[in-house]
Amino acid sequence: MTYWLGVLVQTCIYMIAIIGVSILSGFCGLFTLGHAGFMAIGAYTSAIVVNTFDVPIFVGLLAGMLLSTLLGLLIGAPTLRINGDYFIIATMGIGEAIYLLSQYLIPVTGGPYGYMDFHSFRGMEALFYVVPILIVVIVVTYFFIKSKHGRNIVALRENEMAALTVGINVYRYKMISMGYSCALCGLAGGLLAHYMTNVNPAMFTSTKSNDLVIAVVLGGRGSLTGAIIAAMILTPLPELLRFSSAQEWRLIMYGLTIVLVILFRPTGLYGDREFSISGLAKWIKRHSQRLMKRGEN
Amino acid sequence: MSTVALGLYNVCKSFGGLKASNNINIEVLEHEIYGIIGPNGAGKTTLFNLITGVIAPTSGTIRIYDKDITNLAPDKICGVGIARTFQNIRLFNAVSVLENLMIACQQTIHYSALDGCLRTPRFRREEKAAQEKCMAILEKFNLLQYKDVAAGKLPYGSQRRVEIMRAIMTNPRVVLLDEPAAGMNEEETATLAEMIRMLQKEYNLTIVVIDHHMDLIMEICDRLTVINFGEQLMTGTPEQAQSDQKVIDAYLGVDDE
Amino acid sequence: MKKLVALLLVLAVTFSFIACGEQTETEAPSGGTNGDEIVVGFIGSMTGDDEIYGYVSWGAITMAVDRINEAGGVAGRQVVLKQYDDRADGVEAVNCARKAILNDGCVAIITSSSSAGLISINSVLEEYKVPCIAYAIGSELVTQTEEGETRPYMFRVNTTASQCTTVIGQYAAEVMGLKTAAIFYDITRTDGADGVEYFTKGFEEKGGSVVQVEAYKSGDVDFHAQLSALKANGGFEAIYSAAKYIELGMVINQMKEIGLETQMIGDRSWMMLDLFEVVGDNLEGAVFPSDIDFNDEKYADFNNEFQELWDVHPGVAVGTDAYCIQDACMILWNAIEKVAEAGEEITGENIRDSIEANSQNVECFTDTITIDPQTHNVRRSMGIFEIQNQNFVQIDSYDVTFG
Amino acid sequence: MVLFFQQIINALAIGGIYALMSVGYALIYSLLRFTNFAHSVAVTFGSYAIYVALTHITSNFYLGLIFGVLVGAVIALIIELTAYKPLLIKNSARSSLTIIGLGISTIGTNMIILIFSSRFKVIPTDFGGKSIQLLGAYISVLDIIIIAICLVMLLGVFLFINKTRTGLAIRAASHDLDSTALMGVDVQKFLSIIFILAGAMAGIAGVMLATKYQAYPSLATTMTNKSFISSVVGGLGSLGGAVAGSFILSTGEVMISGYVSSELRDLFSYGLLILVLLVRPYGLMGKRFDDKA
Repeated sequence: MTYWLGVLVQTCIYMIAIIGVSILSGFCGLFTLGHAGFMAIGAYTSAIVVNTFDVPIFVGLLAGMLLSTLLGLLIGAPTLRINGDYFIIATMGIGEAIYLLSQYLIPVTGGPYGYMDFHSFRGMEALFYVVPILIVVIVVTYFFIKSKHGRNIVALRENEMAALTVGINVYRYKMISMGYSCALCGLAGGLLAHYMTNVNPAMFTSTKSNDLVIAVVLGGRGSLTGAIIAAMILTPLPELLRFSSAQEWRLIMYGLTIVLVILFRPTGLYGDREFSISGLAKWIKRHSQRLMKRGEN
Repeated sequence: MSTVALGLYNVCKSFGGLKASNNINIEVLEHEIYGIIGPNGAGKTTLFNLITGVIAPTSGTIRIYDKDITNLAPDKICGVGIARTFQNIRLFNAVSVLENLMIACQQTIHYSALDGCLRTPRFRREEKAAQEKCMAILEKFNLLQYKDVAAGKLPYGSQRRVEIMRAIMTNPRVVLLDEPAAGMNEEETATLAEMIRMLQKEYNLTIVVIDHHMDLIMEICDRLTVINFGEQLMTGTPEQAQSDQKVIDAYLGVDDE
Repeated sequence: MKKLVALLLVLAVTFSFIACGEQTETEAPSGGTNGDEIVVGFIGSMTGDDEIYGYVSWGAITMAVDRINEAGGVAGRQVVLKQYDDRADGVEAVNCARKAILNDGCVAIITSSSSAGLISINSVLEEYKVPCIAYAIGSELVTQTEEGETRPYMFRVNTTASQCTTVIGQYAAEVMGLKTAAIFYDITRTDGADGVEYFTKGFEEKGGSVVQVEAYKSGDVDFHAQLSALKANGGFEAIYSAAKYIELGMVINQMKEIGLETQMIGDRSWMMLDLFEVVGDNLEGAVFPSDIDFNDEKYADFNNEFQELWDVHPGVAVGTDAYCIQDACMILWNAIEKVAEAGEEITGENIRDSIEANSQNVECFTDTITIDPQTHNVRRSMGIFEIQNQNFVQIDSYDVTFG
Repeated sequence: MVLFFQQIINALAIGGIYALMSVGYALIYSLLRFTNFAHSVAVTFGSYAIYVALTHITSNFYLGLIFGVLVGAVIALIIELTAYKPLLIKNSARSSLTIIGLGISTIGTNMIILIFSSRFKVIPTDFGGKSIQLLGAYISVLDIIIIAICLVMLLGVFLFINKTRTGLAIRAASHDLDSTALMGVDVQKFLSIIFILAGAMAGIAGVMLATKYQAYPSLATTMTNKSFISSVVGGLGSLGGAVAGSFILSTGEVMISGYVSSELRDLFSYGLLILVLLVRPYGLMGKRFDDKA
């Protein structure tokens, strides 16, 4: 499993988490700064289940997804009633609380040592798990967004009052998007655990939560393609910058990219459009006409 | 005597000391176009908020046909067949006009999240049916060319009409229109009146309209109620309202002798 | 449906680009040397909060490599040093390890990134059979799995927490005659948890008893609450704390602020030059163990050379990393020499076997070191130091067996 | 009994610093309804300003403090003019403001690391460890100064907001930014005033943190998160709430780690946050911003 394939596996794993967060923060408009905590839950559950019950990895992943969704809904139930800014700080609190619990419960999670030596991916096995799962996640999420439930989530982001009057149970759909995002983050966490062969609290700090939501904003709120492309750019970015000599400028460049994109392209890379061949064809036609016109005069 | 579609029985609402609505009694008959008029701040929109459950009345009951909906949550109100538009337009701006209407159909579309994710035949059937319904109404009001335009980018008049169409899409029995003619000139108000009358006939609805465009109300309303400072001045036909002294005083103001 | 197909098309195109990007680099043989160079990888945290650790270690390893190259290289071959920044993050450490071994053909890696990083890179080391020497990291689990098997490709040149902290625990009870002690530890660091486990083990073996344990989280700045509680409950003659670099100064000063006077017992991380810049003379009489004493005159010219090159004293903030990394290098050079003498090709696999087999009584920078073939841990001497008028004075020394 | 009194002193000292930061944050939230994550940059620059002042410019702590306040205010103003103002003019979504705040805090912290390296810096003052005894409890001289300056600053802000004309304009703007602008109030000017005020308070907090502990790049981030929590507990946007929340949080933290167990302390602060939000979704003194039809 070479270096670039390793980066590819990581990109896929974080793409799954970013797609999950884009459902909650992009489509549903509820910003979260604690979803790395749900990745941690997915990772620890999957590792512990696979290690203690000696079941195949995908059973562990399912268990991780389930518990992460359950906890997401449990925590979401009360906090989803409060308005946006309180919700952001509440999720920050949740992320930190999960980080502290994973440090403190040494018998369960191995605390600062981390949880290790469980059955994990060997060599190329990671790719055979991660890429198919990613494809399924993209297809299912795309269908979900284009279905009535996806439309309802976008409706409550656009105008909660109007959504109520067309009969949308706003609270229920906020819970659905919270559950959906926690499921995908749990799944991504599980995959990361088996790829890294160990789980450590330091892998799920608040900076990771911020990176997830920043990717969604840069990619474009309410666009699945935007989330995918943001993941494809932002995850390998630290690796690409590794080739540059100025290492210490890496984090400053990362912060600068965020500021510049928000200032000059607030709707993010892809706004809320989805990539399509027809869209591409129209774009090419428009540009070619402009070129021809310039050619004539 | 035709049945009562929407009934408000001694409904009161007070914010602290202020009595926004004081003992309102209105009975809207089925398939009637009923007007509620009054000067600004008379408590008209508060009435709509009471009916649609956005705010709960201090006392009194609200019924639709025979069902008591006094303290029903806003998203349940749509289930009992009441749809509404807003004084300041509340469309799903970033989403296309067709999607706005499709969202409104969500109540009549029946498939689970799982069907949606796996695109089962049931999903395709329901979506196609809803899409056809929306395309039909768009065509009827020749807004089809705006089908894929983001709702927020439409001209003001068209946005008003899309909001009304969105209300219709929830298969309501009673439609509440909150100042539909606000900001419209003579000619637009006329086409709007025409549209409301045609909708009422086409979908045999009961319509309640709030406005202070007297010409719109006079033209399309069968009966109306005049409200001033939360008090119910009179109820009757538009002609009675024009000749009623109390209404004239309220509107033209009484020169205190 | 059309849109979805397009979406997957974009994905396929981009992934193939990344995948094919990888093809071009496969010709670098994994772990082999190409001709007259030995490529060694250094993984450290060059950016972020722990930037100072990376900076000092990088300075030290560069000096070690330059020195050996001037002396004709190792077994006649020049050593090429490559730097990788993992920001003390496990996920990035794995990428660094893969890049080092596959893209740049490193035959050995020297690192002391976070314990999470060290454990994570094991899978890569085992996959491509390249050895790694860790320095200045005490956690047992770096060289042992939880079930106690030794990690084949991981070695260590400094004493483990169980060796070092148990000794100071025994020393406190036996030599210093202390009967009761309290512990103040960081729950988010392995050396915090190790400190509680092994200090208690050593202390109680020799008749002492730990009466109170209080904790804090790295990143905390205010310890008045815990310290006041410790002071109020009392009942201890000494406090053991493995507080590290940023927190240590604050803990000691805040103890002075609330009038908590007691014998302090520390951890190897206390051996740092600018400790007194922060604590002044609040730590007089404190006792702590350390493998290395950077005030020893045999390091004088190394310290000056380091100061000139990197305009900071090697013992600053980080303490003994700069010296410990020299030992790691010397163990590596010795192992490579033995491989060359045996006439074998210098590959990761051979170097690993040589480190395991030939690291008996190797004359290193700070001590004569032996690496135990079974546990990959180390046998060396270790000193007990006491702080006297803002200086470290060695008051005892131990020969550490393979604890 | 002595322990209890000692813990109260500890709580007051930390609470004071939390209050300085959360009042600044609440001021900005009351006007603009968004979480200013770049607030920690002003605090960090404040800490390093006092370090630079006392090592190079002056030896008087109070001059250094003033320098710290100026640097904090200037940094906050720069952040407002370069990042927040263009977004506010374009009336972009609140979430963009929050995310750009995260970006700026990454830039700020790493610039400090680049300039000063991540090694901690000690502030050369003569307070070190000196403390006086009161009823058996030890109160460090520095804590007294911190509590005094915090109270003075908070009092000053309250008077400014409640008694002066500018304060009136700011309070009006916090109810409805647009209508205040319609009244001929130069809202942009007041936004800058608010950021300068919040920056100044952040500067003081930074100076206090650095002097009391040590200056290092990520010192401010953890403390600023705690100040967010205090402001939310007290009720977002209400200044009184921010102060109350700060002292509730600091007292709770001190008592939990003093009497219960210090491992659980931070779990307590996040638990308190979520508990308060369940019981009173708008915090103790928060204003309800309901969306009426």
